[in-house]
Amino acid sequence: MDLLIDRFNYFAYVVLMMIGLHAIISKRNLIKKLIGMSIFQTAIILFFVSIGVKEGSTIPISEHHAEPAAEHGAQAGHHGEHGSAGHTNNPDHFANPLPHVLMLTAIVVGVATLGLGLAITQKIYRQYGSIEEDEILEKLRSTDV
Amino acid sequence: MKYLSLIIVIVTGILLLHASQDFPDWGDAHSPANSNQISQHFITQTGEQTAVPNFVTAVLADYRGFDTLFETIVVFIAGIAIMAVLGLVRMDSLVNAPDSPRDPTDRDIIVIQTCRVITPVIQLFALYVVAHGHHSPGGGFQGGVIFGASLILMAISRDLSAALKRISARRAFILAMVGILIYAGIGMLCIFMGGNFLDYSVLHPLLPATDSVMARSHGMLGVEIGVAFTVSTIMFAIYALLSSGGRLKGGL
Amino acid sequence: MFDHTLMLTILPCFFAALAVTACGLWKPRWSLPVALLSVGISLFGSLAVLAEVMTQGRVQYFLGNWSEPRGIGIEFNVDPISSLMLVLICVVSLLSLIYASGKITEELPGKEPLFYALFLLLMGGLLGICMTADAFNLYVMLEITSLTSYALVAMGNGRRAAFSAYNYVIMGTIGASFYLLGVGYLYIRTGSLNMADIFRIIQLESLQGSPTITVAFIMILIGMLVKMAFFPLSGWLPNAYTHAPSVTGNFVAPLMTKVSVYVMVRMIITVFGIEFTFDHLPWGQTVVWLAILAIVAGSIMALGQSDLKRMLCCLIIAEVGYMVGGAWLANIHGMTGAVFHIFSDAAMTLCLFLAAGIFHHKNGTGEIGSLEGHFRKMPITMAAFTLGAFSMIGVPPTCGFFSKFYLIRGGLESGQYGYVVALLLSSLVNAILFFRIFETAYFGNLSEGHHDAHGNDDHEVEIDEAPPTMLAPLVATAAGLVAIGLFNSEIAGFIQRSLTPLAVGGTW
Amino acid sequence: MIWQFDLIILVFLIITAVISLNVKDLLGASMVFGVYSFLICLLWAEMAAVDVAFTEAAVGAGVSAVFLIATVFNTKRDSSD
Repeated sequence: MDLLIDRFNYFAYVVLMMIGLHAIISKRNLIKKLIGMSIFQTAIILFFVSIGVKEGSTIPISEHHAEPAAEHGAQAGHHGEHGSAGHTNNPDHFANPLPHVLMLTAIVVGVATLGLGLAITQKIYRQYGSIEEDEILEKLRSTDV
Repeated sequence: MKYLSLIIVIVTGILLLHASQDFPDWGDAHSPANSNQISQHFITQTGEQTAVPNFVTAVLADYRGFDTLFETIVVFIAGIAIMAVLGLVRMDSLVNAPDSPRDPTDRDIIVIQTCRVITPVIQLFALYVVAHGHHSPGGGFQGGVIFGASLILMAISRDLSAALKRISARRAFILAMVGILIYAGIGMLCIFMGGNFLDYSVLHPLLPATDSVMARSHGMLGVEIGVAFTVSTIMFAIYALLSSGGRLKGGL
Repeated sequence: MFDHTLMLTILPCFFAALAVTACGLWKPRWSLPVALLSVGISLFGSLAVLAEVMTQGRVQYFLGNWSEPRGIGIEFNVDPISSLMLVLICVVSLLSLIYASGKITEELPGKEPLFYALFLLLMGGLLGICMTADAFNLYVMLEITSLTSYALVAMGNGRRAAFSAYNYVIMGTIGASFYLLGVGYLYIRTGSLNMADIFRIIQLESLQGSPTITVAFIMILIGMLVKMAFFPLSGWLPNAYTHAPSVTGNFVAPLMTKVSVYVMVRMIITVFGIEFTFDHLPWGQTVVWLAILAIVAGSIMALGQSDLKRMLCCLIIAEVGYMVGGAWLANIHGMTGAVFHIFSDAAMTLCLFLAAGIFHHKNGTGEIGSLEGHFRKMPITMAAFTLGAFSMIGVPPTCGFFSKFYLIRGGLESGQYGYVVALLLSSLVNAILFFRIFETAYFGNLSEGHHDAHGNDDHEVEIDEAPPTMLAPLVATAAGLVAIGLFNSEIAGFIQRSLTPLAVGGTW
Repeated sequence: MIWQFDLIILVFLIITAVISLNVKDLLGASMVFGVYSFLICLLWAEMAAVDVAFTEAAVGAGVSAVFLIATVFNTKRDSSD
């Protein structure tokens, strides 16, 4: 039971990923396949983000310093010196930023792939008049004969 | 096919579950990934090395800035790839933006007027997100997507040609290229100033009243603006191409 | 010395892709010169990198100058194998670009700038894969190459191009996602993304027995096997490469699968180390047997094809089996042979695809039966095609012979006689396949009415060669086949400089 | 992180994933996919990944769903599975 509470995020990601993978392989509708592909990718993102979680930590942004944003430019040199002399953040208080950065990239890559997949789907629809895999294969076979 | 896929899925699932027994607990601050010196370095040293309070922005745009450059290029690739795939419009004829405004009576006036009011607010918020990415969640991607979404909203609430009249597909691609050029250009500038590619710290002689730490911060702002240009315009271009089946006419 | 040679190699592609897109909006005619210029610069850069690696052993570059602590930024690290890959990619790009310049207006009218832009981006992505020393950066580069190659395949106007491309998208995404998942598994246990750093942490904390690392290895391996079209996962390849526009096929076919093999080799030697791969994993033998299966299956599928390009695609599947099997023989000769075969296979695939493209261009069909009398009609093209075929069969002094020599030596050394037999068998099948084509092309009668446009005369066949822009790359590739063969010991010695016990973390 | 919250969202996530893959109306599937993205965005926010949540809200729940709907509009609305 302890194991379950500690790890359920990792179990859930496996479940989601398998739902996505199953949809990619077994669905016949091309758009459904792409939705499955997106779910598959978000499952991996869920895995990565879960890695970076720390119990009792906060968002990976350090507390704002006293000066507002607008003064940064003017106090540039000043800030640089003081930043280094200031306090150091305790790593345990902030979530691990690295997985977040990686996943921003992965999300953008995912939407790019989805967009391209949808464009190809539209082209297929223009050529075959269908977005069902079995109907398309049927049409391909009939043109071969 | 269904059974084959079930078998594949179950085997893979068991394999992955098997490994997850070996994982550190969820939320463990001392797991190898969280206690590694690299991620600790990002938390403890970012303020000192780059003067950016948002670690994610600092890592995204500076430490791993090269990834982000290519992420931007991926977005750009998606744009030109979709144009190449749907391919009903020649590239050099994009300038003749087709003008066939839809009959205004089939659009609800309340929807149009509401969208007209909130679009500038969304766009202003997008600019804020881009500019304030150093201090709060956000940055070039998020702001860019929001800006693109405002254009998409315009296209949905009125029609595609109304949005294309404001920013044609040709102009969208030009701005996308400008965005990447800003990003990669800042990187090249770093080489010319004697540093490595994307080493913003050497830019400080060019920027007034900065040292090498603040130069990094400003360099990041520059590349975020480049990212925002590319992402916002390409998102809109992709929508315009997908919704009109590549014809850039009609649409949703 | 100028220390940005790596940037000189990779950046021109991306800047030129932007410039070419801009040309598309204003002056489409300029897009070809710009593309050629940038590929030329990249080639120059890659040769400079090669020279530097020859003297110094490796070239490192820290993006953004983040070098300490290791792995904080993105690192480029080029060792002998990757420097050879860079040169290979640039040369293949240059040759297929020259070939494409003559054919593209016919195949993709109105889309030339888009094609060149995607071409350059794909080339840049491939260069990035070979340079990077960061596991996640490799994923980003992989996605760049995937997205561009999907688009390049789907661009074609053929009826099947789009549907093949769709399957390519699905399989490619699964492959890349499995790779990403594997990187995640490595990250959760080691906390690092830098390849050398991951290796160091695995050794330091002796994580070799950890199931997470094993699953990470399996996931990365499966991802790469999907990408390289290893036999049971290879369904997408023949369709995608056959129905793609030929200008695309000539570039994608020689490089994409080979770069995936390179990534697998890189993962084995740099990230996991050979000690982990071959000693801690009990199923190394299984992979060799799967490779044997792939070789046999690829050869059998090739026997059943009547379309030349499709047959070559099936042979690619068999060749992938050679390389994977060779890498898993667990000795230095097998690994050298596998890496050497990356280069020779890229060269011979390019040669054969270029020739097949020329035949298709002249005859309007890819059927093998349409090649009748081509030895008289196109002597130069057929000579180059013969050289490529000889290399595929393994006739000295072409490079195919030497890579097989190393692979067989490795196979004998590790007692994998099944693999050796499969190699010889597949050479035999290749011989049968190509001699069938030679027979048609040499003895077949041209005047049987197949080509009334070209061969009206019964006795005197006019020589009807392809235009020089298509012929020159073909001849250059054929010469390259012999050149790689003649310099085989130098190249193999250079490859082995990356396979020293220090570099691969263990003794062979 | 709040694990109770996390658990509830995960259960909903799995439910919406299954629904969006099994609805026969593709427009409905796209909408449910938007819901899925929004839930996963909540999950990121709960796990302190605010930047990822922001991106997911804009990209996943916003733009991807619109792309899907645009494609459904240009192709067919009903699906065999």
